[in-house]
Amino acid sequence: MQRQADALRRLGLFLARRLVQSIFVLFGLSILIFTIARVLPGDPARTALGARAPQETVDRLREEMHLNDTLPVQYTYWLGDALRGDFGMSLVTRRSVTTDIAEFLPASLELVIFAGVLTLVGGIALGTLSARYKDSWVDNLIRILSYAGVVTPAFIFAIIFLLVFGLALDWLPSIGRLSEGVPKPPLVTGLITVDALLAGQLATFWDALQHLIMPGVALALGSMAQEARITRATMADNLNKDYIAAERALGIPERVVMGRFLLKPSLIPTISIFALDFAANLANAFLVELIFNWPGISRYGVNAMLRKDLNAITAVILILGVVFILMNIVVDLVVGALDPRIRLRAARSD
Amino acid sequence: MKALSRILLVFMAALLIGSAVSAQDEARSLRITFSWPNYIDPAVGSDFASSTSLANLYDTLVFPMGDGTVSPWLAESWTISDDGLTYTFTLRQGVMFHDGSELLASDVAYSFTRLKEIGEGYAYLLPAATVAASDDTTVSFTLEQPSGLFLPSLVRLYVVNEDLVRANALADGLYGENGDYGKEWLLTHDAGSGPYMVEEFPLAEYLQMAKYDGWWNAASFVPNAADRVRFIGTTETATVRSLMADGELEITDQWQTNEALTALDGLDGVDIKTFPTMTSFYYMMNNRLAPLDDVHCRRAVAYAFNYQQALALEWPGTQQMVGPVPSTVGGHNPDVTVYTRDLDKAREELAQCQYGADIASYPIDVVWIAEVPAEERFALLFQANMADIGLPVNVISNPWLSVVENTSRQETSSHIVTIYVASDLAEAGLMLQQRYHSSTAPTWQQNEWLLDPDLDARIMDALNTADAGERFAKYAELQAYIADLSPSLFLYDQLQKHAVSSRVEWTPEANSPVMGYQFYLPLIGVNS
Amino acid sequence: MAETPLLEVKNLSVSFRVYGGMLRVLDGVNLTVHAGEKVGLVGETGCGKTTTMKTILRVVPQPPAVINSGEIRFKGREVLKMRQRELTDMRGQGISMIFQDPTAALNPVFTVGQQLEAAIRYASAESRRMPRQEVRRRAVRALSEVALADPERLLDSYPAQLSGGMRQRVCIGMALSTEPELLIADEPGTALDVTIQDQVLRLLHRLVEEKHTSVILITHTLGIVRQITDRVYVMYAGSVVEVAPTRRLFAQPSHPYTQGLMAAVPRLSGGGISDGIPGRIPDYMNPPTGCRFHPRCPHAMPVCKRQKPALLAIEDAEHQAACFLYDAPERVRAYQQEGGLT
Amino acid sequence: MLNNASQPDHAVGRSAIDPHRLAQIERRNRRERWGRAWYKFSRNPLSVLGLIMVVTITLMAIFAPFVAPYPQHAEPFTDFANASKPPGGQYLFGTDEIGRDILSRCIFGFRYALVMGVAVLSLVVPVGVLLGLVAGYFQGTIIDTIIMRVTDIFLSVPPLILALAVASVLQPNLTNAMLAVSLMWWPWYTRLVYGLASALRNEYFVVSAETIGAGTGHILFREILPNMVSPILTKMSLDMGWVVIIGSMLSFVGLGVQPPTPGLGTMVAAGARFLPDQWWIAIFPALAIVVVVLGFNLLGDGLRDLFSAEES
Repeated sequence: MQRQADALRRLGLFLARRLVQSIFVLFGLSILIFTIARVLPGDPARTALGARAPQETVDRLREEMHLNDTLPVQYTYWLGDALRGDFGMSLVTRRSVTTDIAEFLPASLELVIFAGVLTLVGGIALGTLSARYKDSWVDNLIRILSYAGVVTPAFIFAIIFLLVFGLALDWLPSIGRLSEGVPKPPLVTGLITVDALLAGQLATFWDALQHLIMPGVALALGSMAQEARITRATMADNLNKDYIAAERALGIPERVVMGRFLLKPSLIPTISIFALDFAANLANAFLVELIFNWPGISRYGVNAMLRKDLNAITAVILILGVVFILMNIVVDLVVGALDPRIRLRAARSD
Repeated sequence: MKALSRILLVFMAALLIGSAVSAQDEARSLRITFSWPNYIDPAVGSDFASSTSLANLYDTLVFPMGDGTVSPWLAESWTISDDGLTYTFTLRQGVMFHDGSELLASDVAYSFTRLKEIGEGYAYLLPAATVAASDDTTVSFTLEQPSGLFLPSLVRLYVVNEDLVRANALADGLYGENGDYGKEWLLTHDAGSGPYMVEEFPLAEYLQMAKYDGWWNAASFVPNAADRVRFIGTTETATVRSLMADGELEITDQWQTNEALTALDGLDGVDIKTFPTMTSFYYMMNNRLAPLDDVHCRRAVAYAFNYQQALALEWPGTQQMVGPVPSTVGGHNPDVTVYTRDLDKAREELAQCQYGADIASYPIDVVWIAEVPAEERFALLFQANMADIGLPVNVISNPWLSVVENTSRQETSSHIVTIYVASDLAEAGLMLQQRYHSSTAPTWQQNEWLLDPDLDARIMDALNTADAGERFAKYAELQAYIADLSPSLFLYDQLQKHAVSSRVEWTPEANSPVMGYQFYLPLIGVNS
Repeated sequence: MAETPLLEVKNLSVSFRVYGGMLRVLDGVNLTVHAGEKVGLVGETGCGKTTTMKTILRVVPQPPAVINSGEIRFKGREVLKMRQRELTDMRGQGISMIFQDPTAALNPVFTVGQQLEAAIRYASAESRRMPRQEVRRRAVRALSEVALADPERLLDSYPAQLSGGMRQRVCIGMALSTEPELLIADEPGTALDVTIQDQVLRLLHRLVEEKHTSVILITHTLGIVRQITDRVYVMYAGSVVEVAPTRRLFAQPSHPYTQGLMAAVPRLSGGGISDGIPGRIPDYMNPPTGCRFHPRCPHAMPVCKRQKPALLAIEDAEHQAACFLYDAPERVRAYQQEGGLT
Repeated sequence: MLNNASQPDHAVGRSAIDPHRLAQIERRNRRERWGRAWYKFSRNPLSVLGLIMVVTITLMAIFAPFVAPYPQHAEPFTDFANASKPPGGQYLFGTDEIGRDILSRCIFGFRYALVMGVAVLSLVVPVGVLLGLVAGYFQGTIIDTIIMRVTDIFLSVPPLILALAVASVLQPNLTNAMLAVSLMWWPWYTRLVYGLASALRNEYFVVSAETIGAGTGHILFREILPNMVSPILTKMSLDMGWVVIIGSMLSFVGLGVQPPTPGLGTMVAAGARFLPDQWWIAIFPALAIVVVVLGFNLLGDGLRDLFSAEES
């Protein structure tokens, strides 16, 4: 009991320290983005309302956006609003950016989580297979495929899938999150698959899942290949370690040695890279989201950039920053859970 | 391995069951792709997707006809005062909004005020006026000055349900006591009385509308009118192709390349439908930048360009522009100078131009819009043609927002910008105003920078002429004058092209060319 | 000699594939262990002792290792032809091994308990069906046996939390927890300081005596060999060069290499042995032809370069050495007459 | 990760009596080391393939006007009579919708891809490395804190999205795309070098240089920096591929190379409108991207294997 309480206390301390760091980083990030957004030439209020809106409306909006103040003052106003969850109006959708993010982020999360599950399961499975049968044809095949996966941008996969599975074979739906006429589940998490399961709507669940497959796989292949390569390298390395020989020598069955005693120490680099890939996918998915008409946050963000939609740009980047930082904390926790040495070192440094 | 294959098996089975469950329901469904975004607030939307949605969600006082005139619609009749300033409309009775409440004269007045106060979208088309609803069926507008455009522009006054908008307006907004004027709510909802109503609108994906059986003019629905219509927000070639091939799309957007359309035409049960629009493709020359500030140089350019080859790059049937306005608009003058490729004439004009002797040291930039990649080939053709008269050309692509930015000031406006311009109404005068009146010089609608007060006065005079015949005569004169001035290259009138499933019965050419009315849904039939 | 030996290795050759070629590490190793016997295996670092043992258990990583030829029989069954299932059965209960470096031999990301319990759990068909508590109880007992205090707490510790001596004991406890018939102990305690090493060896000795376990003890330390083992194999560069009952080996070391080894005796630990003999262990990529020891051998004859000597009886079959000096006397004369080598 | 192999030589150099002879030995050692390295590298066919690809692409890019069958097609050019010709005899990769030879444009496209990669790395590496060195060497001081916290801020968002944001603010062209990517890329080098430098600063050779009073510049650039050349080189080679991908994504959304200049991403974006029937217009430039990235990845992996093998 004493040890458990101790561990919890250490965990709490660790989290607290990371949170403080994160807040600092986010603060810096917000200044960075705010600066990028405001060096833009032109009047954001005029841009927001269009060339033909009456000048008085534009003036009112300028007032409301504090555009007549100095940049630092503008920043404090902006920060105050942002802290209250108000990022202003989006120029593209013409409504509050917060509403947009609430609508588009879950769609992206669903896609990225699905891709993440594929990445993790597929990457580790392929990597393990490759390491287990090192230098055999299985290994060589997986390695060649991994290379192809790593160097091919996701949007190229997306186009190929669409042409093959959407057009030529017509196996899978091409666009959106649900087919026409399929009832939407009640909104709980915003992830349609999860919400459908929660509501017990199996048909909706399957339909949503089918919509996820093409964009999800297109997005997953790159990181899956990366994970497979890393897993293979670590495993091949660890496979020659004495402890594996020792565990085998003790008569522990191969399946247990591979699946447990080799897997766990080999997962640490894989997990670290995975979490970063996961967060990066959230941002890099825009071409995939575009091709499959997926209403996600990264398509929204890139659209905002192309249309110089400042409020949306700043908000999207901040949100991505938050996700990125959260994932980094998760990595530290998971790696700590996997590797007691790191945990012990952290404990000593307290 | 075994466990894995078992999971896979279950998964595959589930997919099969899933696809069986999600099979189409019985309703007649019409799906069309559009270029996004789609603003369905009547005071905000003005582009193609928005105009099409608004035309179907809302009703207007008058309705645009295929011949360019307007006919009674919500207004059964109207009178115009002798001074041409006051228009009094008598409304049809018993028109119900989608929520079942009755459409009254006060709703019309509210809609007008709201549109003008917000000032976005089509607000600029409607002249300033005071509006008053004297009883439930009578509404009158008093203009500040006579306008020939007022009646035609009423097709852009979409009547909203005042009570519904007020009930859903946010208190906090830019518009004083009106709060946000319901802008946020109207983004994804409608407050109209039109033949279709918003069923579902996930902003980034599609707009789904359902047929409104309580429409006052329900008798006009063709018998096989769609029960459910979905405007899908994508124009990606591969995506559209896949949807069309799978029978998940009835009509494509107008942005597909000729190559894509040819391929779509090859699909079973898909045809290409074309119809003229009020959009024309201009090469806007900066009339204040050497060497294009000399009319002879401009004419030389106009004679050197190979229009026939340009047309050959477009869909068959596309016609060269005749004069400065699309030939679909009312008041178009077919008897103006039309430039065709004639290198002798071009050289003759060049010789008269003050820069003629030294033309090689006056290179010009041609800027095309990066978002419209089809423009590139015309720019490259232009470059090749100008080489024939010794005029060096740089081909440059710029994103739309930069073009908007650069054309807003004379000193940053390039030699030539290549832009498609659509007339908002079927009036030649409106297009002339949009393109050549000084008020539009600081916008992307005019790169010419004519800034000619005399021309401005003549355009305004024509527009304010209430009598249509007289007005059109003035338009004709103006067109001839501008054609001789050769301020721009008049390339071609755009032909709108859609790949259409043979399940669809659609005759857009019979509808008004006013943007949005080609897709007037009550007139489009869908067979299963 | 009629009974089947517990373990019999015949003419085992193993190579390692590396960038640039093959390392021919084992070159025809012969080795026999009888039930209840304690056998020593001595030789310089890198002479192939550990590889031989790992090959016997088939835990040598393949690739890079390649088993070229040879037979390994455990209780009469051919190990090299065993299926995965049989191998797993043989390991642990049949043969178990204490690895050289206890730090490397313990999985750093699992607790001692998780590793030890897995060893106990998968030892036999019966143990697989044991309830958790029983496995735990045996794990505690295994740690108590190797004289570790507070075994309950140790089971929940990670290897990084233990001292070197504790890790070594844990390894011994783990190797014995499966109650093997044959225990291979690869230089136990070399990584520890001398006093602790001594304690550990005493403990090991006591335990195998109690349990009547057969042992192959790999070591550099001839003193330990003398104390514990019944018979000794001497290896050089991938082959056994001499084998004899312990007392006879010490009384009459016969192979020139063994003689050199004995001369170096005062040195206690590994690297020092070669100081007694000039030269270094050969390059396995291009090993010397014939007898691999000939470049370093004070008695080298031309034949040694040509031909690899077989094990020859010194007085009787119990003591053999792989050296042409022990051939029939007339042949030895003939060899010597060929003239000097250097 | 660290290559300490050079250290003994270095130590000998200090106590040398005959510098001439020592220089000779050092030269021979270096030659031998390079020879060994090349031998090891050449044992892995994939690494050699990567090297061959990178060299070929670079040569093709440099000599594009001589290699490309129709060099004028990379400039403003029209030949509508030969528009959208499928791959075949006259045009190996076919022609685009304007009648330009896609093979020629791809070869010129390599130029812009490489220019982008080289320019970005030559901006980013010196800055990133310098900051990382300084922060790592002055670990625990205020300098360290400032540099690394700023680095953290840049690293808290995926680089692509920040590069997009910056590029969208600037005029869209190749130079600005390079600037945008560079602005987001240096922190990755800072972090890498920081980790290496903070490990190296306690090594005996650094400490001994400090005790004999060597200047900070000498320690940073002559003692610490030479020991991290291999990880930096490896990362640079792998990064070339990433920069090419990011550059092509920027071009794809219209923020990079502008037409008619043949940027590979621009060509893919333009060609995507003609899928699937005129597939060659998009697919060959896409393959060209893949080939460049693959080449640098193979090479980078080869280097990494080489350096990590040398260390053990």
